[in-house]
Amino acid sequence: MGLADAFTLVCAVAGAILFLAGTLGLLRFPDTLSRLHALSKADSLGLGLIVLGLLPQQASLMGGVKLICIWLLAQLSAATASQLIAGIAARRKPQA
Amino acid sequence: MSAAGLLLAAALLVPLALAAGCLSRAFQARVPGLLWLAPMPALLAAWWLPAGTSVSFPVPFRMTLALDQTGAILLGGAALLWGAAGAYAASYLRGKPGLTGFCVWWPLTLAGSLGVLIVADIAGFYLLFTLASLSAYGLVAHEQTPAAKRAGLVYMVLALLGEAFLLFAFVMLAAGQPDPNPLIRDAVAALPGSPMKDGIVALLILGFALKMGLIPLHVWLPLAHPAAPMPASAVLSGVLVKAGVIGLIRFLPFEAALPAWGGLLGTVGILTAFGGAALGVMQQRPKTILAYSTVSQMGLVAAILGAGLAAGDPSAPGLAAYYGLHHTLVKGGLFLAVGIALACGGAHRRPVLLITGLLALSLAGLPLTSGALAKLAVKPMLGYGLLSIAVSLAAAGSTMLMLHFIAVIARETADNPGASAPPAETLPFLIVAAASLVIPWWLYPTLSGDALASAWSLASLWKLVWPMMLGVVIFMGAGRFAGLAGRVPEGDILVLAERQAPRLARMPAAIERLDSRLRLWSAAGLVLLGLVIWLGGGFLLAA
Amino acid sequence: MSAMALTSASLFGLCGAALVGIGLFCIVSHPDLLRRIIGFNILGAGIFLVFGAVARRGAAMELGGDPVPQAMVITGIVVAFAATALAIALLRRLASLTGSATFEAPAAPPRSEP
Amino acid sequence: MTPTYAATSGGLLLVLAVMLPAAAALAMLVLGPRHTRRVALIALALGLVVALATGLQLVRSGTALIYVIGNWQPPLGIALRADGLSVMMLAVTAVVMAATGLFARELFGLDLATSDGRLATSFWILLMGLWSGLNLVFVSQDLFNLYVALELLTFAAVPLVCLDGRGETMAAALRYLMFALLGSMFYLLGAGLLYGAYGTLDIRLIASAGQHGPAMAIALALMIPGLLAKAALFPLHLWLPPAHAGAPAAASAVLSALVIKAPVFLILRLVVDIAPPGAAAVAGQVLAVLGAASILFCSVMALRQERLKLMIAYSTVAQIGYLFIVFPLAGVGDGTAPWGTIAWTGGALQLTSHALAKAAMFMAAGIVAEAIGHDRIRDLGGFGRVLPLTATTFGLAGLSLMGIPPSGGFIAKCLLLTAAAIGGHLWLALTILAGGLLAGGYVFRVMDRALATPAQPLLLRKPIPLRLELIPLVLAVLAVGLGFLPLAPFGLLQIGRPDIALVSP
Amino acid sequence: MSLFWSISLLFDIALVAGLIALALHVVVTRDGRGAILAFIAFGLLLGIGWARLASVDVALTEAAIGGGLTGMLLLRAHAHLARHAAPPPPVAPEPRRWLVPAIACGLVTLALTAVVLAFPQPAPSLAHQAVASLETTGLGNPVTAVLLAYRAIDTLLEKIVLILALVGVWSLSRDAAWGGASQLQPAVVPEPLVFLARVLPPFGVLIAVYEVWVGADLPGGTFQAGTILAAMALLVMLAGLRPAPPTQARALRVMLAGGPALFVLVGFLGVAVAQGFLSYPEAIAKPLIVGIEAALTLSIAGTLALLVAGPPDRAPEP
Repeated sequence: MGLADAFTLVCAVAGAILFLAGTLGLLRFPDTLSRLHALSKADSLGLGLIVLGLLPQQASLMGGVKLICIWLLAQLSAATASQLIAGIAARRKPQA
Repeated sequence: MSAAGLLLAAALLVPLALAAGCLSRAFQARVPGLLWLAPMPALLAAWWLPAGTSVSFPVPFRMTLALDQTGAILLGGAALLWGAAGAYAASYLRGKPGLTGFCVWWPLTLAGSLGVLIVADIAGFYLLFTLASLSAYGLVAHEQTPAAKRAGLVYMVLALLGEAFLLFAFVMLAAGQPDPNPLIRDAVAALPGSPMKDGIVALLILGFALKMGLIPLHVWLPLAHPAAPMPASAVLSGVLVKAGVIGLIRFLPFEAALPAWGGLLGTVGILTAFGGAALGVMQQRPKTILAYSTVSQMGLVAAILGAGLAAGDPSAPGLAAYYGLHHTLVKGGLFLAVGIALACGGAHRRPVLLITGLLALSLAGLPLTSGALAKLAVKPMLGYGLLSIAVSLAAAGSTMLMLHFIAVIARETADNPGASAPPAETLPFLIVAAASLVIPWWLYPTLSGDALASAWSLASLWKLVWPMMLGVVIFMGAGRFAGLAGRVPEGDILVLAERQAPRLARMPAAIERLDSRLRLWSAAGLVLLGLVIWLGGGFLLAA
Repeated sequence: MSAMALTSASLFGLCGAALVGIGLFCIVSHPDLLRRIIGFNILGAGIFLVFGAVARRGAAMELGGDPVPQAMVITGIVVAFAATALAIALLRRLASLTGSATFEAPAAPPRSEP
Repeated sequence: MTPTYAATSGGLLLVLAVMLPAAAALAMLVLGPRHTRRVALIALALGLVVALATGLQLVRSGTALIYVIGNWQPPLGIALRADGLSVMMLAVTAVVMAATGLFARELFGLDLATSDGRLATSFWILLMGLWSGLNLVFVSQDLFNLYVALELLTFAAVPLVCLDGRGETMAAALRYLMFALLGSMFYLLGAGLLYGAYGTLDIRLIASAGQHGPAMAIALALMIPGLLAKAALFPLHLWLPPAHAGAPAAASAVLSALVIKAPVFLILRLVVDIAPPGAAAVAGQVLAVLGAASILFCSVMALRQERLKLMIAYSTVAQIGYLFIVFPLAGVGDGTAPWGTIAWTGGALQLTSHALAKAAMFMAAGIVAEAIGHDRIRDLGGFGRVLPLTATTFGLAGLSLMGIPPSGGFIAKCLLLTAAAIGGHLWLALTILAGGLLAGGYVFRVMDRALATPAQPLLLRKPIPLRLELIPLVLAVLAVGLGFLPLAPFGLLQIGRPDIALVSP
Repeated sequence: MSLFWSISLLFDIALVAGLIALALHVVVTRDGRGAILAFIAFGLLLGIGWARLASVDVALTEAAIGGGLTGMLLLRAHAHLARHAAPPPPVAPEPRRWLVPAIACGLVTLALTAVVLAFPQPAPSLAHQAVASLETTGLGNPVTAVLLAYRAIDTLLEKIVLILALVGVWSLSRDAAWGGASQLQPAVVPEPLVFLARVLPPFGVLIAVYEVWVGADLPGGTFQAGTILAAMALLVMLAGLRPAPPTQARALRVMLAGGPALFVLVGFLGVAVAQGFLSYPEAIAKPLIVGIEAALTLSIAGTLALLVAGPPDRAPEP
């Protein structure tokens, strides 16, 4: 197991733990906004860590670029989705 | 195709062409005037063509027509009655509603009823028999009254039932033959050796008995025949029931004796002869009485055929046909007579009633009439046993019934205003009446084998007269018919059956309920799963 | 590797069998039409997994699976989507027209004519 | 290794039969509503020519026509194959399609405002899709390809049902779609199991396999009921009556005459060509029981209907039953060749004559509904007076359904009855007879109304052109004309049957 | 190796358990919206399952169509039904109602289980033949070879199925709206969605082109690319950046029919210059196939997007 592999392992495990924490937050937190907060924060970071960890494993430069693209796209969609959900939650609240 | 063959084919095709002509609006108006012409080729064929003339239609029309003596006798009588009734109808129905429909059904029924007398192959027979049965519905239900509708419904149900019996019988009959559509003759020759013999004969008798109106399958007849307009009643009662007679003649193996089946047919025939007369006496309408008389007379024909079948007597068909000819002309004449009599009054009434009475008593066997000849001709074949006596007693019943008929018709026409039937109606009636008196004399020697003179002999006269006298005595003695009249509704046991109808109607309702339940989504889904499991289990077990 | 492929194929095959059962149950017995349509998709997924198991078992020639059933599954997924789309379009139209999302109407009443 | 299929000359005709309508549908989509009808009529004419040429080619060569698509031999590729039965189906389809096309042209022509509109344009495109699917069902040799064909049928048939856009037809269409999909799913699952067991979906290759395991049993047990659901055999007929009764007349004609025949055809191929003898015998028995139940039950239901089109729809379910009692009558599964028997010919004739007669009947009912404004049987008294040709059509088609001579239906029932009598299947014989009686009942009900004299004469809402009435009449006359075929097994139906399986795979 | 073995087996088992649990949840939950969300999760999970079955092509298709587009369809339908249809009367969960179907479905599952476990050993496979014939097609991805060469007629006719489905959906419109466009854009478009719809589509188009291009040799291809394009188109229309096109537009119809039409044309070209219908001349097989794929991708994208959009509900502009 080389240095690169060790780096991958550490990053991936850390990413997985963040995912787990995010999921726990989703299940346990009381209201929509805080759930969303836990989920998006943990997921963005978790995915980032995993992608980071996988980078040394890529044989070609192209593969690395693809991985980073994936992370960026996930960031984009996660941000939008969070915005949308938060918007709906905010609109509902005053009426409730 | 020879000229003779063409004429035979024309007997079938001309009426069909006439029916087709009704599709053209321009031609429609002329059809009623041509109705009398439709049976003329058949009449000519019966008159001129020698027995044994046959013609096969070209492929793909698989049909063979053949004329034999039996067929010719019935064909001649039937064609004559059709022609006369056609002429009568043209006058009788002029200006009444539904004439066009009548002009379609009339030639179709005509083609079917004449065709069955000359067709020689099984499929062709079934085709023409069906044509006659189904088209006759149009005549029965023509008047669209509730009674006519009910009669039409009952007629249709039983006719289709009869078709089903016959189809099954024919299919089994043809199953053993090399040709898928054998000649009737060949198939019947092989019948006694068939493993399905009893089933076939039973189905044949059931199917044809329905058409002839043998008790207890007669229920449609007293409803249907009176419901039709007068000329249609004449041919329904005079000709159409003969489709059953010719069926029995053609399909039962008279060369080989079938004692059990012959005995059964004979017994049913005798019972029908008595039953028809007994039930008829309790009726009040002239046409219904005549219908019951037809039932009774067909019973006699069945008795003749039954005796022939039991003894293996090949002469039975000819004699039955001779009796049938007599009945065709007389019964047809009587129905026309009812129409004429109802239209006549005053001075015109008496001669009509006279001829009517003569015809009526001819049915009972009045000496010197066709009835007498017919009864004399069949006597030798019936022997001198129980059957012979029974037939003679049936003649007593006929006498009684006919006297009742004469009394009723006289009563019904008593108050008619002084008028006369139009000559276009009277003339056909007179022709039929005359033919009924003349033609049997002409045929008697060939069929009975006796000289004409024998029919004059004292012994013969006595044979005829004693049952008639008995009939007269019963009629006079039991003057209490007035009390009985109307006791039995038209269609007797059918009425009892109809009372059970609500109970029967519950089943379709139950089926409907089941259907609506099965058509629920969840039920259908479950059934589908069940089918998968059923088939899967079956396949695994079979593997 | 091949033994592993077999085990995993069987596992997903069994999963497919289970999904078929679940999907069928949903289709047959769920009262809600939309849910039945989802049931169809679950049933389809189960069937496709059976195909997938068959494909995986046929792994050979350095291929992860037999390409023929895989291609069939792709075709099947697209057809299933089209079916879902048509069913949903019908359901939406039905709801707009009649105000209810069920087809268990009693026998169709006679047409009302002007 | 010898190839499984050797392409024969004229095989390309089979491709044309499938692709021509599909290409026409694409062309309609591109060219737009204004040209739809013209494209459809050209395609119908060409399709008729292709069907005719296929028939001629088959008769001339005396062997089945084969085409290997893209020259990729099965099991990897797909072969098309048409034997006598397939070619007969192609021909019947082409005839009914052509008649439907002409009928629809006249019917839509009655109302100029809608003749290029939603209903007409969708109808033409869907009709072409239907035709493509039908032809593919009759010629394909690959079970997955057949699945695609079945889906083509479903997707074309379902929207046809609800073209008039009423709520109740939407419900009927949705019900049809969902049940047909359920059937497709079962079929697809069975196909998957067969692929898992045999590594191919080619009918001939599967038939030639020596050994059959449980996969075959379960696959057949899934596929046959799945197809039955699409064929709407009792008791799986929940969707048919409302769907066929609710569709526009031209669509009902095709749906009832042809579309439900496709799954029946496939069941026939599964049972006769693929199933091992033991399973085939079991399937034959089960199918015959269901067929007989269908005849009796749904004929009674037809008798009870108050609307003409519903009555005809129930009659369809009943008539389909006759096709399923063929299995034991033809001796399927007892080791003999069923296609030489009279029952096989009877079944084929029943298929054909019912297709023609039922199409004619639905078209006639459509004319009645169009002209009078409703189709309540009770209130149709005297329609024979105002629409004599339509009443004649109904009567002639009815003759064939009842099995009254001379008609194709009569010959079919006569042959089936003969087979039942010879084989000693008394209960089937009685079913056939009872079915004929009940059919007589429901046809009679309508004819009685047609001939009745109503108190108030019926008035036509709009004039019906003669050409519109003539089209169903021609179909009905054809159905009756089939009655002049010889009463013997057809040679045509046997072409290409014996070599359905390879002698040495 | 055995550790890897058992870890991957454990992962598979967990995946399968998750799938079954989600499916059960879809069936039993009372909450209609929850069922749909669970189904979307199910679709994504299933995509992973397909990847585990070494069918990356299928995995991509399933995730995109099974989870994504179907989910969108279902959610829109749910919202529509909530507005327009009375909720169905609640049915009491009596055992009688569900026990018999459950037993029947269980039996079917049982039979399938038996068959799956009893499949013959060694498994029959067409992998050899598929690979052996790859050369003639010039392709590298056997799945694409099956879809566009060996069983090309399936693919072609399946396109016709899609088009029929689309015509069927269109035929459900009101007569007045026939030929018009469907209304996808909600009354209020949230700002973030508009942002996403502006940013994402270029990436989507790029990925789609890439998919078609590599699909010849690597996993991916016309279906996956078409689905991505469809998703982009829907996003743009939902965000209101571009209205949905009227269905009578000639350009749209040419795009929809173009792919299959080209397919048919090339097919018949094969009769003239190659070995029959849908056979490609060996020299130019690959360019032909990629060309067909490109045209098909556009058709599929249009068809899928319009299927999700549903029947037109605005009258066409004259």
